[in-house]
Amino acid sequence: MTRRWTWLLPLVAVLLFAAAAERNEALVAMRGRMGPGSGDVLRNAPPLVALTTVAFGGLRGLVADILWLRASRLQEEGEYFELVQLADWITALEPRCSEIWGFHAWNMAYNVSAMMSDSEDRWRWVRSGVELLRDRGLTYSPSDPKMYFELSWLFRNKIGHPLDRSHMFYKHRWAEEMSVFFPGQRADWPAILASESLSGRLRREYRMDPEFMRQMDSDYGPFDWRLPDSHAAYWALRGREAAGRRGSLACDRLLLQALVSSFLQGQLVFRPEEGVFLTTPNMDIFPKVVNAFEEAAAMHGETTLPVAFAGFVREATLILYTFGRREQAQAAFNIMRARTPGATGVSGLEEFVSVNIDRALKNANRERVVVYTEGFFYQGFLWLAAGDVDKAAASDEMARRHWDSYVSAKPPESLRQLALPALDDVRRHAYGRALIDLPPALAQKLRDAAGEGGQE
Amino acid sequence: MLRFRQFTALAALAAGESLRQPIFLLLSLTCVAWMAALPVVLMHKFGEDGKLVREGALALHFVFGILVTGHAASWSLAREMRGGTAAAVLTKPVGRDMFYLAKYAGIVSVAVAFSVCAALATLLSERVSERFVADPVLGGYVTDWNTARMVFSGIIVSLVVAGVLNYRWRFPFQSSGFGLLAGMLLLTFIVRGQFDIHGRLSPMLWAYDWRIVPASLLITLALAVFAAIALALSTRFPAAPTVAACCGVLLVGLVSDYVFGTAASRSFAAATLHRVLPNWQNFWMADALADGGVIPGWYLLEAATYAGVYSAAVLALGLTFFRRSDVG
Amino acid sequence: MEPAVKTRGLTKVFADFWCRPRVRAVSGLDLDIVRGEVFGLLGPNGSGKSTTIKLLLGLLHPSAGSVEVLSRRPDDVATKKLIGYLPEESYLYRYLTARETLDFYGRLFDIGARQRAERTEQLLEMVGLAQAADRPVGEFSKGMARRIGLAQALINDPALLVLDEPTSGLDPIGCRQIKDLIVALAKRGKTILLCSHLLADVEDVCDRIAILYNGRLRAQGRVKDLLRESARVRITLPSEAAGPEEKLEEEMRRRFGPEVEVGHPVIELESFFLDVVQKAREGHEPDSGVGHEAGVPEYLRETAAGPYVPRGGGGEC
Amino acid sequence: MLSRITALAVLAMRAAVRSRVFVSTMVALCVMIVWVPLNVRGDGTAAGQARILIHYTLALALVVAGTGAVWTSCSAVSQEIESGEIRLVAVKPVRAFEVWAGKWLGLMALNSLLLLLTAAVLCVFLFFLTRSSWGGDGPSTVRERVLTPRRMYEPVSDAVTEEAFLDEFTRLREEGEIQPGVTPESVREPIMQRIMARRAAVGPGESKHWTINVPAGAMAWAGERRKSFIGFRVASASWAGRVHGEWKVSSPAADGEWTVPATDYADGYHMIDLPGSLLPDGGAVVVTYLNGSRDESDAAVFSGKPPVALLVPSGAFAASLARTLAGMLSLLAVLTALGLCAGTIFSFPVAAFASFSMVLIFLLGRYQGASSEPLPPDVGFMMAFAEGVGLRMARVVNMVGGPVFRAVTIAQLADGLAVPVSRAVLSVLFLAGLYPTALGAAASLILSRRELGERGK
Repeated sequence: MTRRWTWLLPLVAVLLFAAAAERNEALVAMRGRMGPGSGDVLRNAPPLVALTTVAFGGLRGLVADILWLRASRLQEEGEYFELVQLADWITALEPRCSEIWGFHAWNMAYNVSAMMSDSEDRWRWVRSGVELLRDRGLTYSPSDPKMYFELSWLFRNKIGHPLDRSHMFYKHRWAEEMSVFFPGQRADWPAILASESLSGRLRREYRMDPEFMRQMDSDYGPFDWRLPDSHAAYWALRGREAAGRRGSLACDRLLLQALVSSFLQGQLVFRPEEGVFLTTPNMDIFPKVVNAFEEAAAMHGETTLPVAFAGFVREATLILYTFGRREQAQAAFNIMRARTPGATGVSGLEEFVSVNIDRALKNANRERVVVYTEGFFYQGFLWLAAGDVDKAAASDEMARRHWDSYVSAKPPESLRQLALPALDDVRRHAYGRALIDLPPALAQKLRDAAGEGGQE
Repeated sequence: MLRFRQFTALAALAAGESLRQPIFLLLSLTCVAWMAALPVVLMHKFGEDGKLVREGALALHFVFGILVTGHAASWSLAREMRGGTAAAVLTKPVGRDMFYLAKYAGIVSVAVAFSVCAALATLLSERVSERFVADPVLGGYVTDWNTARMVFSGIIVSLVVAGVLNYRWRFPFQSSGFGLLAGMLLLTFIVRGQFDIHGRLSPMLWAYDWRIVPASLLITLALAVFAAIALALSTRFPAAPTVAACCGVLLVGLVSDYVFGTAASRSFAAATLHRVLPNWQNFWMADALADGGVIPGWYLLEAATYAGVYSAAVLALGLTFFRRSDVG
Repeated sequence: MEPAVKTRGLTKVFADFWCRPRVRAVSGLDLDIVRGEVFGLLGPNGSGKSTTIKLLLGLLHPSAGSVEVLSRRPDDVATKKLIGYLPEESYLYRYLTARETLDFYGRLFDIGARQRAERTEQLLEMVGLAQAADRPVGEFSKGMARRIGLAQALINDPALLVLDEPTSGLDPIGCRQIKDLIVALAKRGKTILLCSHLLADVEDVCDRIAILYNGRLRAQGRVKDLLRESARVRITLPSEAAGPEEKLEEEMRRRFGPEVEVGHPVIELESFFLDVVQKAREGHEPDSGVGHEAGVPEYLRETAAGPYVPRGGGGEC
Repeated sequence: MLSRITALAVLAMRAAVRSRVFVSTMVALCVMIVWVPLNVRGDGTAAGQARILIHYTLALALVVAGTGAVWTSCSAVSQEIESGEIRLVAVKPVRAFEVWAGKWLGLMALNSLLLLLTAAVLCVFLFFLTRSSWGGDGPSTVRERVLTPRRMYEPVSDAVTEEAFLDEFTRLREEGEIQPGVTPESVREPIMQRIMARRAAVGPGESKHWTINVPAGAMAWAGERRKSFIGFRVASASWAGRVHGEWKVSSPAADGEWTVPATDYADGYHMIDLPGSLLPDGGAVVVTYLNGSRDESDAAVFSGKPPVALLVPSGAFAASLARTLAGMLSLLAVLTALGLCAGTIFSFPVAAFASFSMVLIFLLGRYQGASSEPLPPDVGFMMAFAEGVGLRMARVVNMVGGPVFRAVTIAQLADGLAVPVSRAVLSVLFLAGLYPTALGAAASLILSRRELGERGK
């Protein structure tokens, strides 16, 4: 050990450290190049995730298991106060497990939100569930159709369905948010795509691809993007895309449900300042829904899809007929016949409608009640325009009777929750629709007969 | 030549000392048994079969490897420096550099021995893990119970035989136990390599997930780097603070990419730290195996270079400390 | 007189993990230490001295035979109240200061607070550590640690004091103090068991000694008796009284024959000790501790000049 | 003897403090009990946050202090044996159990200190939570629901009689749901579940009543400010997840009747306030539920255990907290005793390893007990045998370890349930008394038999 060596050694150390630093940079870059879904996930992960996945070691699976057990037990007991944190940890331990993300989001949107008395608080938790899946879960498993399915489910069932007592609040808030991008019933894609701020916000804040949405509008739409069903359809479609050639039956089911729902109530009359939130049928998408059903049936082969399809066409026949769209109703009837020969047991469209409409009305749920009521009002206005006052009155009477019988069967507290639109609003919308649909001359006749605003 | 002999003698001594520690056998046994138990114990596999077992086993390899090397490094050097053993050796014509480097070589060989065991156990336990097989003859979920049985019996047999060897021929229990454990794992590995996972004989099939091998190799490299750090720290601190400091280095190195890597472009300090701290993420590639991924050979080569250069740097630093530290 | 320590057929065999005998450290030891005497336990390394002491203290359990210390079993708590022990090495709590150390051990004897404080100060004064009383023991040098070790052994004013290599690690002044202390305590009627291979110390202070080799007792008795050669008589005269040595020798030869030698007395215990050991070796028994020494190895003889020094001998003072 | 034990206890404390483990435990604890509860995401309600605060702070303290306790206790004896310090103590007039008790008491004093610190921090947090302006229900709910401990009185159990079971079995067999040749024993479990499920459901327009016996003196703490509750867990059989119902509470003894008007209940746990004057101080209370829904599918299912309970204020929160702390301390007492015992037998690393493994085994025993899943049938004899041995071992482990974990009443405290004195006394006697005594006796015996003469042995 000479004197010279003594000072040389630290120098060597420094040089070696510099070399190691250079190698480190190269390795980090290499890992980056190895693509997402590998080391990249942990590279972007917050320290907690990085630490738990590596430092927790072999305990990781076990700890996740134990936390999962605790979470399941708490959920069974209906105790949700701790679930958010538990699920947070489980997702940190198993960030790429879609089951956990789904469970976590479900808890936020369904269980925790239900504990809040205030609608605003409830909406915050529903949104948190959506954001969790969309903003965090999808980062870890961008290619897992299950994640898209869960997201789509929340839009379709939590926000879209009338089960939650604050569901109208959710729908209002979502429509308000979306009105920034889509002020009317139809999206102005050229304008949105041209505006960097709008399309950028969609991409950044909502993780939605405007180009994809536009394509979707032309393939399956047009959609009213202020409605949750459109978003349910969007995420289901993204899930199908992520599934690739394997396809995803679950996503397709949701897509079809969302499309059916869009057919039933896919157009929104939204005047927040007056508190008007009226959904009405979007009958233009009928052929596209049929196509979607056929596409899905071709992909998945023998499933329960044909049953759902039959149900849809059956219902579409009735609704289209109620709204006076004879040709489309006939087309739907023909499809139904071709699909299930002999099942209808009737000679033609007229007979089918007359046999089935009563049963349909009797079993109608909230959304169908609104649809049929509007349909009968619409029919009435058409008769009015044609000058047949008796038939017009009968249709009007039919609409009101049907509405009343539905309303009177419900206990008041569940009516509150259903938040049915005002009957007048429904009638007014039917009037507006009739004015648009009728040729100018007949429209004028209707105006004369009914007076402005549909008042007789 | 003399220097080489001295070096090997010292390194063998350091390795032998560590191998004879009861805690070494305990840690190895627990690690292997835990790995073997992973596919049996875990219930919620959250969708992906084998992945959880694979990652769990690799993480066990890492964590127990750190315990083994950390214990070996801190206890051997720190204790010998205070207990006077180091002084006794250094008064012989042995340079401090030689002594230090030989200690490192000894500890690394212990880490390698441990890693061989751990890698074999990882391969076997991944094989045991339940998986869905769409086979025309045997469909459905298949668990390779025969392999599980062989691994568990291997653990018990190695302990019993080590006991007999110790009783009859006074072989040291700990090191012979470890040797037998490794042997039994190797035997299981070779025998089970001749069967498919349904237990049907098919010679030279070697139905193992070979992608695990490079991942295990990377962890072994990480252990080598860790040994250098622990050794450098133990030139300055007694055993307990060394362990604490090692934990610190481990944690900081794990989050280095996230904390310092992301801030590297904005802050010079962060960039420097990101470069200088050992980046364990470079050696943790279990995630790369998800979805059928593989760790390419060139990555392994690059990582080995990094581990070599980094270890050398830490060793040079540690040697600087060791030259100036008081011994005895 | 009632013995302070009495062993009969005391045997200690160390066993391995499987309980098979590994080493026979002490075999068939019969030892009697009378109250009030200073007793020296001698023997080469590995002869079983320390094991014997640990057996007497109850730190080890005998494999066969019996031990009585102050007429009780050694692991009886009442026995321990009367014993003070200075171990071979410092087994003190490193983080306690010297004063805290003494206080702590005092508490273990249930000594009252005031008396404890008094004794602590006096002992610190005695071992010369009053200046360092508030420093942690872990920082002490070996000699200082020995001193505080001695102090703790005396905290309970023991009736039996066991000193294992008391002077090792001490400077010449310390050695002298220890010897003075032993003499002083002996005068107060304490029994002292001393274990050392510094024969000069032993010869200076011990009333009786026992020599162990290979776990067996080889010689036991009063120092004077053991060293007296009954066949020969030694006369010690002051130099000035005898006049010139040559003249005296001439005078004596004239009277008693040519075998008379005149000279200064030599340290005779050493040759006695070596003699005992040599005799034991000639018995060719299997050895447990230090093996048969073959003298200085050949390669060392060429360069090493000077008298033969057995490995057991030679110490710090 | 006391003086000797005290001296050894003080020494053990010094050693623990000096070894830095205690200091690091303290620091870790301080950081965690402040940081974690503040960063745990609750359900957004103040009451939920308070429950999380209590639960996590105490549980974390238990984990950190428990780890520290095992670590320090393992090193307490083993390191002294290794370094020889124990020899100087062993030759003093000290019995082995005094050495053991001294160490145990010293470490327990430190454990108590840690727990007291935790409790202080928790109280500060809770104080701020009851003062803060939290959104929604706010601080009053925290005080009402969480910080007023309540005793839970369960309804008189309506266990399924053998007769009912056989009736059901016969009926199912007659209906052809059960194949002939199947014995009642082999289908006992599913049939019992069926009967229980049927009993738990209350159909639309139906009503169900439960009788709850309230012991004398139970109402001592109830008053205007401290209300009693009826707690129930309800689930709707329908998709809507809501049921509509009316509650009636009557007490024949107090001759009172009181009705809650019909309300909507979402799936989950609910509490209804009861006026304090209504309940008798000793006697029966009859609670009736009437399902007022008109929808046929809206059956209300009371599947909680218990389905309905009377929650009566009992004692102050501080008292419950103190009892919980006593239970935690008892657990730490066992852990410390375990570590000391292991340290008496093994060297430090092995002792630490052994103790932590023991703790892990006990925890896994619970986990395995909570989720035992039958092995697939094709595993063969060896595995089945191993499973059998494993199950038996798990049973033993649960028998020994069960009481240890049952002493921990953190969850009850967080749920706003009173921790009874009897339970605290029992856990202190049983855990802090029996287990350490047994372990201490074993360790003392080993220590007194162990040869301390040889270094590092």
